[in-house]
Amino acid sequence: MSLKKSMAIKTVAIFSAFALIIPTTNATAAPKFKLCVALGGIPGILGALGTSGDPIAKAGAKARGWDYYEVSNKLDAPTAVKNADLIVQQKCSALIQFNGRPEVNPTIAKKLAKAKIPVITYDIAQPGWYFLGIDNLGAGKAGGAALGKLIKEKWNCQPDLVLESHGYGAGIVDSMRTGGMVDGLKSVCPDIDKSKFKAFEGNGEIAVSQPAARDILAANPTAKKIAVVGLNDAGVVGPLLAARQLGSDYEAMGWGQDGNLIAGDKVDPDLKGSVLYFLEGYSAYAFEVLDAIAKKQAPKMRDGAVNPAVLVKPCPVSAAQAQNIPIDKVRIKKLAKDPSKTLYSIYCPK
Amino acid sequence: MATNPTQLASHDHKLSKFEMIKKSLSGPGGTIVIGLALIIGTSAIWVGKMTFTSFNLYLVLGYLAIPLIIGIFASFSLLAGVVDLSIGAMVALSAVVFAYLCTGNVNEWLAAAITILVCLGFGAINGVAIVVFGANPIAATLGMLVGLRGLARIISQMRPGTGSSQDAISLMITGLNNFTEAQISFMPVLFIIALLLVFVTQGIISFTRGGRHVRAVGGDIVAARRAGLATERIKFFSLLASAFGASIGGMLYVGKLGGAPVTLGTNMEFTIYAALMIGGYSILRGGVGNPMGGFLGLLIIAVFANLVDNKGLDTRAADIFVGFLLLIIVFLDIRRGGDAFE
Amino acid sequence: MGGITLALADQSGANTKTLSHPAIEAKDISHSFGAVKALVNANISVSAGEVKAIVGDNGAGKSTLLKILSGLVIPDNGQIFLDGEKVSFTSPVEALKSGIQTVYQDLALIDTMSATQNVFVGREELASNWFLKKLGIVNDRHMHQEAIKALSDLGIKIPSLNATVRSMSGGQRQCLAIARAMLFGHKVIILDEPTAALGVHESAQVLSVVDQLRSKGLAILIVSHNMQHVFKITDSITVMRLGVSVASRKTKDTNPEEIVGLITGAISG
Amino acid sequence: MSRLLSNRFKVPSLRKSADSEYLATILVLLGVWIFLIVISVINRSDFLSRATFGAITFNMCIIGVLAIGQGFVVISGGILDLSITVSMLISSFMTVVFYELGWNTPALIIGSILCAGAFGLFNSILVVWLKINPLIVTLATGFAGGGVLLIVFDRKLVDPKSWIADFGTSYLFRFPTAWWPMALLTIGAHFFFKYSRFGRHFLAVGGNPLSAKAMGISLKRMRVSTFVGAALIGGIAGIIFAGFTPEIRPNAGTYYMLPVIAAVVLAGFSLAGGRGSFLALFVSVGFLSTIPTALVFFGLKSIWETFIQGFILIIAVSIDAYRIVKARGR
Repeated sequence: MSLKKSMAIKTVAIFSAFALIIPTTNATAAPKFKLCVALGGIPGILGALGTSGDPIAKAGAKARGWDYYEVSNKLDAPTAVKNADLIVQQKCSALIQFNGRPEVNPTIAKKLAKAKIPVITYDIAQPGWYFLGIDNLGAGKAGGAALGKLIKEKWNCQPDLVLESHGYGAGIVDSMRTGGMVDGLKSVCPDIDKSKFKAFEGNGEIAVSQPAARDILAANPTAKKIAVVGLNDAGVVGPLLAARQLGSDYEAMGWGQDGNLIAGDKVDPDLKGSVLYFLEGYSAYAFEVLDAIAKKQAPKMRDGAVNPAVLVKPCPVSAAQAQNIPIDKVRIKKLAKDPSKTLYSIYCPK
Repeated sequence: MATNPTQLASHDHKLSKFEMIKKSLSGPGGTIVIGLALIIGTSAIWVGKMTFTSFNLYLVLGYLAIPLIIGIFASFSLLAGVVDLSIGAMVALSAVVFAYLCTGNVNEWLAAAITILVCLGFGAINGVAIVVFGANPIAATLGMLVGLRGLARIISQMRPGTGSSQDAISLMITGLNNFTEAQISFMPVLFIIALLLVFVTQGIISFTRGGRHVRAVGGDIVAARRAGLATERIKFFSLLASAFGASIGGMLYVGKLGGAPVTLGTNMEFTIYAALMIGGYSILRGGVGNPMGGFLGLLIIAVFANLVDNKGLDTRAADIFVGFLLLIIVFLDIRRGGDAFE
Repeated sequence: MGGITLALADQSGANTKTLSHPAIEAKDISHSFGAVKALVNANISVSAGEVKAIVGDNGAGKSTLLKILSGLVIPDNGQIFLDGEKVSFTSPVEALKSGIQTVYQDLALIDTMSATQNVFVGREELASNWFLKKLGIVNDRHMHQEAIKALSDLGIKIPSLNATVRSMSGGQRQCLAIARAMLFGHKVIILDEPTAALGVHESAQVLSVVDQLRSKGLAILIVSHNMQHVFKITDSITVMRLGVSVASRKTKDTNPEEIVGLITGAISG
Repeated sequence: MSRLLSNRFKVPSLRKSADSEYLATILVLLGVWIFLIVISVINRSDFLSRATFGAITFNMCIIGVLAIGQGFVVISGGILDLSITVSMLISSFMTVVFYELGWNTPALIIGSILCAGAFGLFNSILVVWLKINPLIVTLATGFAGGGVLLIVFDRKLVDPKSWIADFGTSYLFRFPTAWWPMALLTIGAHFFFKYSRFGRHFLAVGGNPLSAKAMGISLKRMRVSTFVGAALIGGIAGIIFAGFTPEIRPNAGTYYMLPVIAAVVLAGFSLAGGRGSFLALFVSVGFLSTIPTALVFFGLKSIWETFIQGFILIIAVSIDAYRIVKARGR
């Protein structure tokens, strides 16, 4: 009894301690520009989309003498919404936002609009936020067309199966990228039968897309020429591996998105190419908008993927071309040394 | 021959104030309070004034409220000795069902009622498996976790409209959102409600017949049965309580987030139970722990996460903190004579 | 369930009222588990104010008889009388309600709860205020006093009634469990191996509590292997062998050698 | 090492009933599995193809090995190892690290598995010397371990030209090469627990630690062996995982934890310890691995997989518990 009672007393004491100190509100001097980043929280990806901090944004902010603050959305909706409040509390001057749970973006937008914090959103458009990223649909179509060319060359536009490795959690981005790839493929090979397309949940992860693809291949045992499209490289590599696992009589070709697994020397042999966005270097582009905001000459709101504030140029690369592009960690080091450039300008093969 | 009754009783009331404080500080509550003081102190020095602004309080407490509500209801099942691992998935199911109904133009109150009934129904399935058939609670509710995650996804993708399959339903219910964001002075309304719930639950556990019976069942089910308690019914109701808490939590999340992601509550069963264990509950045996302690357990994690957030430190530090704090608290409990493993 | 005071008052009158009948009597009880005959026409009776022991080898049917009396097992044949009235139990709760309380050697108390809470578990007394009563609020203070009174009545010393019972010694726990049985106006208390796990000092403590119970006019049935304790405390002894109650003796008219002989079958009853 | 058991542990009647109990579980699971296959074949005759066989056997590989590790913990009374996927990932990451360092194959395999074992040792130290319940220990180290892995490794890429990648796609005796570790471990575990003295000690400790201690078995030694052993088996799964997954991410473990526990529970392992059959576990893994493939043949989306698996699990544990209660009541 006494234990509980004194615990209650302690709790009350803590809160009254809080309450006593509350009146001491912040009286700030001339505010410094503060750049804030809400990381996406996707493991294994560098930059604002990943978990391990955004070195480019940090370096850029440092070079400009700005304050810098970052949190991670952890791919979790409640965390992403809480982070919006943190950003408000931090009195950020501008926010770079990547949120893998786009369904809560309207709520986040409401909070940030109230605090008048301009937002640059990566890849996922939200009304009122500067859109910075790839034209997902365009990138999808470009990748699909490139794969279509290969299919035309090798299989005379007659694949047995086209696997669409979706990541439904990404919402509209998935529809545009994966759907765009299908459109692009059809633009080259218009006569592929509708029944040949098999959509499934790959979650953008090898650990999910690989077993799922194996099961689909099993259910279509006569299909041996397999084309794979998907939300990202990992979602495409999984099914390619699945085909190799099921036997040497399979012929598989895939074309990825996001370039996460195409650079460097450890590339899946059946991944024929990918569309690089250099997403780890997005923040280099962001400074175009950020500098304007800092000078209080905020650019006109351009918040759609069709009407973007900064369009990241897609860089479709074949596997052969990608061999000369180093992996993301190396790229990021180089860019951090010279943030005036973009990765596209440094690495995209001409 | 007969001992003087007052002499016997005197033992209980002779504790001086100092001893009382010392005694209470030696429990898990004491460790947590000291820990809280350390973290808040660190934050005061390191983060500065921001630690104590009303906005920061809102940040800590406002986002603590929903897990606290879920946790308090789930604590009934811990207390009765049946761990319910399905709460996180139940939160997702509740959110998705509620959002699905609301987007289907069902009145919001009706939708809420249906959602609660659906969740209670699945809670009852847990109950039947565990109480009627005698299934292991960990195994049965794990099955429920897997099943409900799947069901939430199926329902979410059943929703017509967008054409393509979706893993989330976007839905802003203004009234509910305002309610979840409301504040009285510096205190979030939702947190005040959750705190009231803590006190009420504490009262139920400590001072009512029903609460005593739940503790008795968790403490030793055979002895409770021999004392004539309806042990099976009590276990069943504790599972319904945790399902009910999860269903309320899920709907509040829809209001707070303006959407119902099917991934909602992923790993929540582990984070909430870790917090409750830090606060003195046990997932291995019932009958121990109290809501105040559970609240402190959740609070210390929230306060630490807030420090990490405000300093913009690596957010993974919070996970590592939870892991180690759990070990430390349990170890200290064992040192004080708690349940050692073998 | 009535209040405690009422129940205690009942007890004081019990002595005079029920002298004509044994407090509990089991007649011709037979029970088999499949092909195994556990009990064959077993008989036993205990009067109010009497302490009776059931002794016998392992497998003699003691524990089955015990389970039948406490409602855990429904016998194939036979009758049970309480104060001369025929009763039949389909569950332990019914036996409990009729006034038979069994104290098992372990699993009698809930470790995580205090002594007072343990004494009153399942029969918590509610607050007198009608509103608090409706809420199911318990009257801890009164229960605490009742527990102190009952314990001191039986000469049981427990350092703190508010501490959880897990820190208590085996003897204290056993005494507490017996006190609980007494406190609720039970006519018959069955003790299953009350001293089996206890040391010398603690056993003496338990036996003295049993003595107190006898003086309060309760009927007590003890199952024990410990001849020394049996002879120290009981008034009469029933010997069981191979499911049959072979003999009953007044304790003062017999000796351990005879009882052991009866148990092993060296002496026929 | 696996010397035949001395007489003192033989309890003939008990052993017989235990064996028949496992046999019933195995037969029931086998029956359900065959039923699933039969209705799938009736539904679509081309279910029985080489590709289906490949899909199911590949589905089994990682879950199967992890389930053996988990089953090892459960049967030895360690309740559950909630950090077994961390063991797996440590080994996967180290496999890549050692490969990049140019280690030869045996050294790489042993090194990776030992690194996972070291993590198991850490778990067991917390269990044995701090006397913290293993469920809490592994919950905590699972939490913290995931965070640490993310900080230390972030992600690693496996060279597709390496033998590790070949291992993940190749076949041996008509089965996937990666399938054999599970098969061999199943047989090994079965004989280990059935015939070896050390295995019997695990069973004894799992069934009743106090009486095992009274028999002179060192609980500490057994607990350390349990968690190190489980982590070593997790380490084996890690090498397979590296063979399957060219990009190793620390969050990948989340996809395996629940199916693995589900397989162990479905196989009739008692979470109280001391009871379980590794042959049943093999069948259980096979059955659970067939469900997703069969679903696709029925034209159901893969999202139905978890839903169905979950409710099969609830029904299975209910029936199993009911059966035991009934058997005891008789």
